[in-house]
Amino acid sequence: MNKYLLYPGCSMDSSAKAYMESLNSIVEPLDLHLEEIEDWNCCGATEYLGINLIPAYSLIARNLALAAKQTDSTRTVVAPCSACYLNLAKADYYMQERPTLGAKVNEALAAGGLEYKAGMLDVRHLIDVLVYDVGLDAIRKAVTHPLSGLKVVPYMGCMLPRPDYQHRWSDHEHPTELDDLLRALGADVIDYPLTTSCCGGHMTQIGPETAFELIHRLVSDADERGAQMMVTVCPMCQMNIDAYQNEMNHFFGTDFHMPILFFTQLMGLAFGKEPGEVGIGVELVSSRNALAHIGVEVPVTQEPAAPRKKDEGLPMPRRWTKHEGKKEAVK
Amino acid sequence: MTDQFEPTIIGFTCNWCSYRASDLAGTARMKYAPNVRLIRLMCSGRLDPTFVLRALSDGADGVMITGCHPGECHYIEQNYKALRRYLLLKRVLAGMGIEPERVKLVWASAAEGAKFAAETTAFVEEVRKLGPLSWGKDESQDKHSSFIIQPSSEKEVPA
Amino acid sequence: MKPKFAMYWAASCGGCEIAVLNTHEKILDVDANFDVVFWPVAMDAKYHDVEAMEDGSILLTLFNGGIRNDENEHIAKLLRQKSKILVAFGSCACEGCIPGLANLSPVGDIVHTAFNTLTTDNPNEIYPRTSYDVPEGELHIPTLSRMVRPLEQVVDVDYFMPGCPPESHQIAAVIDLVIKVVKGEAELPPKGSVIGAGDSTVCDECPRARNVKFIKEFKRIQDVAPVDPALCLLEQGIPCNGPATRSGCNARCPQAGAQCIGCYGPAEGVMDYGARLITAFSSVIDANTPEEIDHILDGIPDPTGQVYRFNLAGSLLKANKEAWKVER
Amino acid sequence: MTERVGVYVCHCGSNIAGTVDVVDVANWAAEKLGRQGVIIAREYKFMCSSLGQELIEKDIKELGLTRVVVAACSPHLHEKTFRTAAKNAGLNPYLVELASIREQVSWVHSDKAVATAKAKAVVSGAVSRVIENRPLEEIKVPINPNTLVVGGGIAGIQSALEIANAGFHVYLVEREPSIGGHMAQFDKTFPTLDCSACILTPRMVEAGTHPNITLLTWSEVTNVAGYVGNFHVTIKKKARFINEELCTGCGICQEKCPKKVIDDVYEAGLGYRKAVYTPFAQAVPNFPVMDKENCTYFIKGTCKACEKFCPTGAIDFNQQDEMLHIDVGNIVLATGYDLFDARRVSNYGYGRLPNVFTSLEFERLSNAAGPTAGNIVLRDGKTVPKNVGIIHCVGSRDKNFNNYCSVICCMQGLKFAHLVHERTGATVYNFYIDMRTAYKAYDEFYQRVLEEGTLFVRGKVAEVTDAARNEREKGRLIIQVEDTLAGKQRRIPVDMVILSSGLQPRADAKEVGKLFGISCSMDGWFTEKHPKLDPVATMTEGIYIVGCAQGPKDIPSSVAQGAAASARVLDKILQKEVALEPIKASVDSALCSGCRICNGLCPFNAITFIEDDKVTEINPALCQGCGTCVAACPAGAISGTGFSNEQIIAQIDGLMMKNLEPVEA
Repeated sequence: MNKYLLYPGCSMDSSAKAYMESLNSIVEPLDLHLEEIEDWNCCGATEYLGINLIPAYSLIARNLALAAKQTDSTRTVVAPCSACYLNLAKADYYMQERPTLGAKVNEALAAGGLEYKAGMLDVRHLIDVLVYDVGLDAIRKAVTHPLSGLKVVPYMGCMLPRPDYQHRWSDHEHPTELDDLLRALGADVIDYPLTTSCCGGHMTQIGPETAFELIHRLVSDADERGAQMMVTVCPMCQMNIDAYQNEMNHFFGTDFHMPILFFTQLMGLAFGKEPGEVGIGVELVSSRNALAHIGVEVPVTQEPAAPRKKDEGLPMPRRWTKHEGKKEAVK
Repeated sequence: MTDQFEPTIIGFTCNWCSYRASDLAGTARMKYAPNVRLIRLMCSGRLDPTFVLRALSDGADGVMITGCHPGECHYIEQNYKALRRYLLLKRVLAGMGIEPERVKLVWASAAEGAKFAAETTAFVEEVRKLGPLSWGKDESQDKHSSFIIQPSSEKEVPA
Repeated sequence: MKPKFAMYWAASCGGCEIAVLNTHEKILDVDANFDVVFWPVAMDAKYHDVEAMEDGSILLTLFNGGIRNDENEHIAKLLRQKSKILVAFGSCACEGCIPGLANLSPVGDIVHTAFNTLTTDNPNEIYPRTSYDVPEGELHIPTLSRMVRPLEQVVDVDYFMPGCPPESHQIAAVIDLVIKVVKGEAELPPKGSVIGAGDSTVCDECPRARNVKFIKEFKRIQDVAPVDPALCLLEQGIPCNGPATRSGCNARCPQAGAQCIGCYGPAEGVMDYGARLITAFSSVIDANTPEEIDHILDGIPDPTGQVYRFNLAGSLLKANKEAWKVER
Repeated sequence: MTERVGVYVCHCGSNIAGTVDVVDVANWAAEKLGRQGVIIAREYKFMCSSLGQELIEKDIKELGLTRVVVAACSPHLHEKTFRTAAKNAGLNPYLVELASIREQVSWVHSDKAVATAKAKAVVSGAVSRVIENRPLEEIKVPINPNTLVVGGGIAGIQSALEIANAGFHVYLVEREPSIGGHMAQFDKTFPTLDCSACILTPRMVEAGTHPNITLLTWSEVTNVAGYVGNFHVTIKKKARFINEELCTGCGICQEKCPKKVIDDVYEAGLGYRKAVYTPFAQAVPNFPVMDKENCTYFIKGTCKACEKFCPTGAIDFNQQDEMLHIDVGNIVLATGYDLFDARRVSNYGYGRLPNVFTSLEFERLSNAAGPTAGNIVLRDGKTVPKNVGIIHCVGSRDKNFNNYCSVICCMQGLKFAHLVHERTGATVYNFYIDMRTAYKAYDEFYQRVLEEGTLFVRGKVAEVTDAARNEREKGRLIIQVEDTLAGKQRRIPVDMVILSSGLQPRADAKEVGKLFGISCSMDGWFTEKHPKLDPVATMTEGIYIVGCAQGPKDIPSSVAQGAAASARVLDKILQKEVALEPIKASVDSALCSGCRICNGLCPFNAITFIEDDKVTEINPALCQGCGTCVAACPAGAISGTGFSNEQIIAQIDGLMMKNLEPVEA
């Protein structure tokens, strides 16, 4: 039986709600049993480790300690979020490799009556479990509505395959797990050289121009290769490319409409779920046109906020042009 | 100097790697702790657990076993056999109340004079921390000794 | 006049005496050829009777049991003095045997365990004293020594006869030999020899088929189902002490389907029995990484007991480090 | 019998005497070790000098010494010296023991009192040990004059020819259909740009026709037994399905064969061959080989086109693999290398991006006899590249792959740069970490390529991608690199990328090593006996390693090493017999119980079980003296000369100064 402890992470509840919904939709067809770690807390995301090591590791390790306590027949913790996965794996690895760190973290955990012996748990990402435990054969068997005709680029993101403490991935620079999985769903997978390139991460907050540049590279190359959508495994990648695509378009004077979905959403569709069941429709760059290629009709669940009535509105600002964008950037 | 405890350690070296490493440490005049006295074997695979037991019963405070790195044995794979023996020997010694840290296996190639010197000094310090192995006086050499138990309670044996 | 014969048990279980009786009618040869002067199990005799004997007046003494207390030691020395031929008879006298496993603990702990554990009804924590005054005078009970010692560690021994107990057919053969020597028909082996046993190990006499061995897992015999009746037990992952244990028993245990536990002690010329078993078991492990090797070794739950079950007191280290220390 | 031991403490000038009170050590030994049998202890300025040696020789003769301990330097330095001295004085050389009080004492400690005390312990250990030493004699075995050379690349060919020319017989075994090796695939050789085939072919022909060489191609060694001077080798001669007696090598069968197969070996996957084929025109021998896996007849049961057209009736579909048994005295391994699989460096895109080529592919591409007749074109087979990037150190000097330098790649990259430049006029970029052009005329070649206008960028390439960021990059391969000299990141668009892939050990090197009883280093290359002073011999007597089997090297070095091994082999053959160190294990069959625990321990196959007697035996000629079985025997039935239990136990006791205590009654 495929039984795991689930560490959902904060985003699954908010920005990546679609990820969670779609994940819930595929557990049953794949006979996957995910038991949520009780009373889990934030992993500190990408920032905290850069600020103060011991509290940051303690924050992460608390989840591992809880998981270890809760573990019964399973030793595997599954994280669907790449940042969560990396943080959990990192803590597990460094607590073992640096005994002093391990001791200090455990000192902190002891304050809450917890303890974590590094190495006790296997920390794995959702796609790792799906590809290597559940297996592509089982996934293929569960497919009722193959995605043939849907041209996708698989986008793994940069956090998942590197650093690869436990040698889980086929290749650090160009992992093919997502390609293989999407192929198993019947999609037309386009080789995407930027599959592990950075989406900008939190640069969207602190240096948006850098982030726009990175998002532009990803989106334009996907578009260049004829992709109808991007598919990712990471909530942050999804958010950056989805939510900032419009701003990026403004910045570069481009007009990309490259939807990006979670791989679980496509799995749900392939398993015959309705778009609404797998969180489709909440993305900002609509996947409706792309999904129309495979005959999936995305109902208009949520009308976009009614625009101001044109006739009585204020004059529109001028469109941002590339030329101006550059000028702006120079300032 | 000081009154600190100076352990006596017997070291077993492989003729091809660690003994040459010790030669190299010598040629390079690297200074290290003088507590280890070396015995040259042709291979760490020659190490009979008896040698370790003998050294300990002779009063050595620790035993260092050195061999070629895994995969680099001059006899192809015999150092793996030394490793297997070493791991079981340590378990047996633990049952005899001997701290597992007193017997150490170190891999050192012929080129690793510096490693040999550093590992030797480090091991001496580890053993120094553990203190003397201090076997009691051997009764077999004092055939008239007899040990008396002091009754821990003055309560009398009931008649 | 018939030559004199004595037999004594020190720290032992009495199995050796039974083994002697198990020689059946051969025991009559002992009676026919010897004058039994001292054998506490079989006949009444007092220590002072022995003390009164002339030095060297006993031709043959079979001494079984290790030296656990001052009484054992006293009689060992006494019999040495009075005997021409002193034989360390059985595993206890040769190498400490099961009583020797007490050397894994300091003697104080042993007394404490005996008199003050849950299974002992001793609410007042009463401990024995070694001497006690009664109206009739002072009573003594023997004093425990720091550790169990084989006979050889206390007195000079002429011959060693291993086994727990020695096999009856081997005892019979030794009795025959001594009778022949008495009659001038045979020569004694050189002093210090092991008698009543072979020079090689149990495998020499074991009929089980054997191959080159590579083991991925050690298992206790009860966990192996079914045990192949014709194949080497070690090859089946059962830690059998046969490869390192002196031959002479006709591989009795392996023939009966159980692993050898090593009662005949080390083979000829071996300095430390445990070392031979350590190397025997580790040589068949089929793994190269410390983790995997350790995992395999986990299959031997009590390594010290496994390799020193009979031999601890006679081993190079003789006892646990703590047991060596003089009690405070 | 009590031994009469002499102890000689060397000052080694001030090397020892500066830190160790040598006089004190000698006096102490004479006084305290007297009971051990020390009857004389002397100190002397330089024991290894002829005067020092004479001192020992004189004492052996006049005082009747039966054992000698020299407290001086490491036995690796002067053991032989003092053993020879003892031998000259009539004492068995193995009754001499060295106590290393220089490398292990005076040079590594500074406190004089501590050093002197340790020196005493070391001497005490050596004295105890030497008493347990036993006289030993070297073992002599006759040498079979025949030699086996495994691998028919340039190193193996050279080695075979040298021995054959000296008048001794050689079996040259090659697993491919033809000899020639990697060198036969190259177009030009650096730095002289000689045509590879032009210089190699005559050697191949010579090897193929030499009366002293038995050439066994399409063959593999499957078993090796025996020892130096007396190896028994089994060779599998794979079925060619061609009768070599009848075949004239006319090539009609290849012409008529309807089955085209991608040639992964000779053409590095860039070209095609037939199911029946000779790998290349100059192949030696020139008989074709039938590729059973791809032959239509073997797959479908019909075709036999080759048989129909063969003018001499040489096609034989019923041929079987043949097992040959030969006896040889020495073996030379010239098994070569594999090219590093560039697909492992996924960020360079090989296997994904069509116009990324490996070095071996490029060799074929630039070869006049190659699939494009020497035209350097892109994978489409027609477009001539305008910009070419050559990436050095692919898979080498990289913690993720191989740590070592593959030696040839810099020069290879320069050669490629020259060829591209010469044939296409394209702009060529070389991306390198360090330019390594050691050896004769190599750096001059680098200068020449520089002058030709090839561009050099010093920096490790991060990735090769087709993800364009601007119009200039569209449709091209972009090399992303940190230019460490310019101090900036660069993106250089090119049409073709050539990966100067490193060399790595053969995939089956470990198994081959096991077969011949030699070891591999951590990187997987065969381990030489001594990295500096004996780079052609191995730890197994009579087995030599040459060419890239020992480590990456260029053609001149491979040829030199091939010849060097031959000199060693000839030396052995001419000695007619070989002396083996008498450090050997032996079984006391009376004590052996036949438990077979030692049977799996010997990597040299020296241990055999005699089923009839149920005892184990050790073949002294095969035994290398490691002592693992001695330590392993649970019955204590195996003993080892030179390092016996008695010697080592005595040395432990001596080092622990137990020998000073009163002897127990």
